[in-house]
Amino acid sequence: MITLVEQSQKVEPSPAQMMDWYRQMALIRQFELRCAQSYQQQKIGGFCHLYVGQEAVAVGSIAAVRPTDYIITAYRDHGHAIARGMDCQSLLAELYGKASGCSHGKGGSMHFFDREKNFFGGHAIVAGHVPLAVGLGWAIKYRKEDRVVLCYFGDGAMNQGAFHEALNLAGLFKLPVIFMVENNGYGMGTHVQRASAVSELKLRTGDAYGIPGKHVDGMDCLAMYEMTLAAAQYCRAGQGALFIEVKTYRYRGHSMSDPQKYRTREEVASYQEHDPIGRLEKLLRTKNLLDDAKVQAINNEIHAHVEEAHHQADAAPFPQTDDVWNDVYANPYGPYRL
Amino acid sequence: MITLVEQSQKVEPSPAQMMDWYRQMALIRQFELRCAQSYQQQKIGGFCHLYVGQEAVAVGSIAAVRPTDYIITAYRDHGHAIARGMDCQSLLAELYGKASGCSHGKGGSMHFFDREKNFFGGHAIVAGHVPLAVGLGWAIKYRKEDRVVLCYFGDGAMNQGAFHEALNLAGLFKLPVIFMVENNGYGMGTHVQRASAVSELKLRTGDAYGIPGKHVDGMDCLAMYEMTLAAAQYCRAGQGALFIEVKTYRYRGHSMSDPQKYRTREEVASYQEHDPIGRLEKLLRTKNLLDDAKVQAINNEIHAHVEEAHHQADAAPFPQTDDVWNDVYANPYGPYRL
Amino acid sequence: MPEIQFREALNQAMCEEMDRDPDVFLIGEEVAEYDGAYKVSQGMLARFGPMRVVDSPISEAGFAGLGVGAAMVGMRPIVEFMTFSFSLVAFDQVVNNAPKMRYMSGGQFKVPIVFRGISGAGQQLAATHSWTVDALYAHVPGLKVVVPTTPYEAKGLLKTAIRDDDPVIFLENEAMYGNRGEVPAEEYLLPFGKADIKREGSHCTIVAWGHGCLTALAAAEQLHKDHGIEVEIVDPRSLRPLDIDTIAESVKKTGCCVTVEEGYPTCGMGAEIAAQVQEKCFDDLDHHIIRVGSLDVPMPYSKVLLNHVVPGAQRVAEAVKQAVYFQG
Amino acid sequence: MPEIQFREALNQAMCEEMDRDPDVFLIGEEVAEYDGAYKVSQGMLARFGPMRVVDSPISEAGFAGLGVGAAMVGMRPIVEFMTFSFSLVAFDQVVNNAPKMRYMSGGQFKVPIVFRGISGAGQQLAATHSWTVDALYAHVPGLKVVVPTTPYEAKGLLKTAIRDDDPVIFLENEAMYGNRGEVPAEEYLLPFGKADIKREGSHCTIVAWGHGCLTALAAAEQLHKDHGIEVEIVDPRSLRPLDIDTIAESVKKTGCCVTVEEGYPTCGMGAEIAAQVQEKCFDDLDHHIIRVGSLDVPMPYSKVLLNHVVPGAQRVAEAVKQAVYFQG
Ligand SMILES: Cc1ncc(C[n+]2csc(CCOP(=O)(O)OP(=O)(O)O)c2C)c(N)n1
Ligand SMILES: Cc1ncc(C[n+]2csc(CCOP(=O)(O)OP(=O)(O)O)c2C)c(N)n1
Ligand SMILES: [Mg+2]
Ligand SMILES: [Mg+2]
Repeated sequence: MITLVEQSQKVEPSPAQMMDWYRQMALIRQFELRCAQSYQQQKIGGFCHLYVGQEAVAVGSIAAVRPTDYIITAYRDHGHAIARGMDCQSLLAELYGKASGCSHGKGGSMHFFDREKNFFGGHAIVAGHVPLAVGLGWAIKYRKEDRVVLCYFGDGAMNQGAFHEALNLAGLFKLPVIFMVENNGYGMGTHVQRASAVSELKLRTGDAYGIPGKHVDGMDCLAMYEMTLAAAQYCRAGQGALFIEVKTYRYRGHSMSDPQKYRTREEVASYQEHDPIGRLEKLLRTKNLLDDAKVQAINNEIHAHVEEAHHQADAAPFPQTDDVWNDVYANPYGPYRL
Repeated sequence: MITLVEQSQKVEPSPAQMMDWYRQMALIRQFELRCAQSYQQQKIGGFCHLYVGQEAVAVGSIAAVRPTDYIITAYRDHGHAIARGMDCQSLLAELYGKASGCSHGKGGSMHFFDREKNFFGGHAIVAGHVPLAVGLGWAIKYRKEDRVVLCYFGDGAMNQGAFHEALNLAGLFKLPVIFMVENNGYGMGTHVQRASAVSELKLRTGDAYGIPGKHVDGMDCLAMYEMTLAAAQYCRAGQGALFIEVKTYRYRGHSMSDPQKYRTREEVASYQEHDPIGRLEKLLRTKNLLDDAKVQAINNEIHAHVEEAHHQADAAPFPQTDDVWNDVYANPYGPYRL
Repeated sequence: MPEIQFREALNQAMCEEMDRDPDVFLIGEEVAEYDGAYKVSQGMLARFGPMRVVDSPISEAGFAGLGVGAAMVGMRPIVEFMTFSFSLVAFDQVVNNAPKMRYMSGGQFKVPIVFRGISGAGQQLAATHSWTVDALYAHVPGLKVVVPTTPYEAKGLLKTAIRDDDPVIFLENEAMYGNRGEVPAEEYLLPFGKADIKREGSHCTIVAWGHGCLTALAAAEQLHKDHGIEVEIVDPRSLRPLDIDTIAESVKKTGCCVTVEEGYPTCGMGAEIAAQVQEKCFDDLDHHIIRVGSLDVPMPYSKVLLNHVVPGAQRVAEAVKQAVYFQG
Repeated sequence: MPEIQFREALNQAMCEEMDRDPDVFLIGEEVAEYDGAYKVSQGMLARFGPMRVVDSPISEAGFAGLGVGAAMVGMRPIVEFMTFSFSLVAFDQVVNNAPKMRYMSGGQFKVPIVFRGISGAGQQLAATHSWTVDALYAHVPGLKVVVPTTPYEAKGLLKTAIRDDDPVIFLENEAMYGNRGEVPAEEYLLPFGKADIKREGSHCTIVAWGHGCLTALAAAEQLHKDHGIEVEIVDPRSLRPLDIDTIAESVKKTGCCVTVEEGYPTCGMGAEIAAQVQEKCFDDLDHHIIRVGSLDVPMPYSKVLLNHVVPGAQRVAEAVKQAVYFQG
């Protein structure tokens, strides 16, 4: 029933695809480092949760679904937004609180949205978006559409009531939702073993919600791609929802102000040895798709891209104060005509 | 790890115990029938959820724990209150909204409380009390007391977020709580299979919360006793929480106004063939502890008891309207002195 | 005009809108096979099938959130809370997700969802089950809050709510489901933000809505008969948006104002109306604004206590007499 | 007197009460090993151990309910919400279980629990994370709601809250954690329901608490310097119970009243105070009561927008000038 990967034919991504993923992951990393810098310069406010270390998760999984599929995630959303193809400039503008930001400066780091790109946020209340994902899945089923929902959340989110209710609904209604937990080992400073009675997360949804749980190495972009492709196939076939435990790691603190006393430098270093970008780079080098010069060129190009985005976003105008009144309501007075 | 019953020595309850349980179950049934009557006479208001059919669950399980153990349940609480030894008169007075009611007329059917008897309610929000049970368990562990918590709820309650959060906490902190789902097949008019993605409820807590799930026939008072005894032993030994799926059935509607179109008369009748009172009666007859005359005598005695309680409760005074202001606060002005 | 029950009016509104727009569906506990805990959705499953009339598990946060998600892609969910007391376990979904998605996304999403169900005390359900949630939800920008008083309003306002592109909290009352009233056979909608003068009078303005408005009408009748005091009753019909202009106009005419609400008084809707009225009508008021609300205690079970806590016609009449300096 | 930070004052209050009473414990997210997301519980794990300073999973309803259950058998839990915005997922536990257990049981149980944490906007966290929950909880009978403004009050009121036999909502503000103030070395408690006159003045009364009170103080200083307008600032310190007598006394003296709050204005605490003040001081008011609150919109992220939404000293000063009919 749930031998997903085995069922699907083994996929061999093309060189162009893999190069694209490499570029995307490198872009996310440089974007995040730029954010860290801008945050220090107080160009970014509020909470800012960086995706450094987890790049392969968003890139590999989003590559496996279609632009028409729905994506929704939590507050650590920069990576997903970039992997979905959102423009760095509109993201930085959002972070800088500018009118040209993807959410017009009203959302900030935790609330990236792009209706056109089927990117449904960016949500700051832990697990609060998981029921929304189920609603997206419901709409797909209701309309008999050929889509799936990719819903990301953290290991910490699985102990919220909203998660539980949502998963039972998805299991019961057999909705086409891929629930993807990015298990980076910690919810803020709390290790998953100190938060979840059962810390092998992939076990938590099978007997509880009839949603099979799979497991994948989130530091491996190709594995992410393969697993998600199989999962999407499963959902598209009308077999219902799936749960995927992604083992990953965040290199930086939970948010920008995290002394990280809950882990050792050695622990962080041990994960960095399996860096998702480095790993794909190594593979691409063996395939002669990358060499030192190309790596350098790509990084330079990305650097220029991010800096250009930064400069443009930085120069963009702030919203007018009167804008606070916009978009509270779609129909401020209601549709009164027949 | 969870071979509870097997571990505990096989228990053989004494004739006196079994006779007591028989009496208790018969009392609950007559009490409930009296309630139905009083409800029709509009002596009882609000929602009133009868326990008819489920008597063996409360009686068998509460017999297996000590008076010092904590008991907490949902709104279908008459049976548990009686099994815990609460006085019928104070319960009927509560139902009639009298000042002498167990909750002084402020709680009603869904909110029976008895601090002295360690009966912590009677709670009307589905699953809202399950976190409270965990708090009781926490206090026991904190104070290193030799107690357990017996927490009852319905099959419908397991799809609430509060249930999920509570069970994870109990599993994580290894608290001495016995979670007992009275699976009577329906949450209101919804069959458990239309509400729970996984309807074999005993499966839902093992892999999800590390809380072993057991299974028992709730129409069998002796089985309930045996299972609960073993469970309490397990909890007292500090092994953590347990989950027990009790298969039972309610003969009456969900509450007093339920047309019951969701099930057939035949279905109800098929369960009534295994009536918990009839079943124990049969056993006691084979043991020569009961015969027609004794059964009649017991029923007469109980009838007289319930009617007497009814008359006294009926004659008792209503609270004074000014009483609405009492017990909003324990310290209306706060403890200002050092 | 045909006379129908309040619950039928709601049923008609939902059925008509579901006929009209395939994106409308109803979800909640017992709405389908059970035909609704209070029979509001009677016959709808048979008519629209199980994808459009959906029984949910007891997972209010789950299905409220499901509705919000579906609304984000253009569906128009009607989410029934068996009672709004149970919306409190879904509070975050209702006050954070539904009303803020549009704002936080810079206007990219509409959330055309209706949350409807019973609000109010009166059925001896005790403290946790007797919430009047007017104020809790009127507090929140991004939500609209609507309270019909008559079957006519129930139908016209619910149809508007379903077509509205914003989240609407639609508050009904169990005690009123059986009330009958005239409802036109032809289609009609009623606007939000437009108060209705339920009774004209020159001595005192009462602002009241929903069940409290019926109480106010009873009090007005009594005051008229017993003392010749003529009360003007303004029923805002929607609490957010609030038609303060019509209220203020009435108060300017009568010179005094009593608010009636069945919820907890502290930070209640009465407080909001009082604060706005004293602002708009400071020079016109001959007496301070009097708020009549539930007593400031949890709701007790016992009928004698309950009847004391919930404001009745007597308490409203007393307040009016005070407001007009009536010397009995 | 030693000068300490607001967060230290809270820390001292908790530590002293935990030393004094073994039934007191602290539970919340990141309160133990992390030393508190905002370092309020710094050092407490080391001092009291993991049974008394307890890290919880991200399960607000779960651990809030755990606290209520433990309180029912006489423990005195301090439940920290990392912010009260997250209390909304635990809303039912906070508004139904904690404050109603005593009432529903006919007085058999006390629920001596403190819910504490950050409330308020101001850190660019956008709409869902920026709740000022004053009004939501002051609405509910059975709860007490306390808002300290100074480190001195933070300590004295929190100690009272921990000893109180009822559920107390204790609202802090991130922007104030680093504020310093004098705190006596000797033990002291501060009462609920007793307002503090933070500044004396004869021209206009401002009612303000917590962070809004600091804004009011800044406005008062400005009005004094620029225009010689002398504002009296009444800080209720607890919103439930509310010391309306002290407020009314001040308004009777000044003849006008401005309320300042950082939460949504509709059905807010300002509305409640306005409704009560117009009742108590109807004949003394020379101007209608003016409410200054957050603008009635969800909280935006961008600083320029945020600063426009949250009431600042300028907006308060303008309101006062209007209230005293100042012709500039
Ligand atoms: C309901 C709620 N409680 C608490 C928080 C504060 N908070 C934000 S992120 C976080 C940790 C979440 O950890 P996890 O789900 O593992 O995601 P990660 O940060 O590791 O990506 C916490 C406690 C919140 N945003 N919402
Ligand atoms: C949060 C919440 N939602 C809905 C209800 C209304 N309600 C009361 S009982 C009930 C059914 C519960 O079924 P179950 O848990 O199986 O218990 P049973 O009635 O069978 O004993 C429902 C939907 C409620 N009380 N609380
Ligand atoms: Mg994590
Ligand atoms: Mg059931």
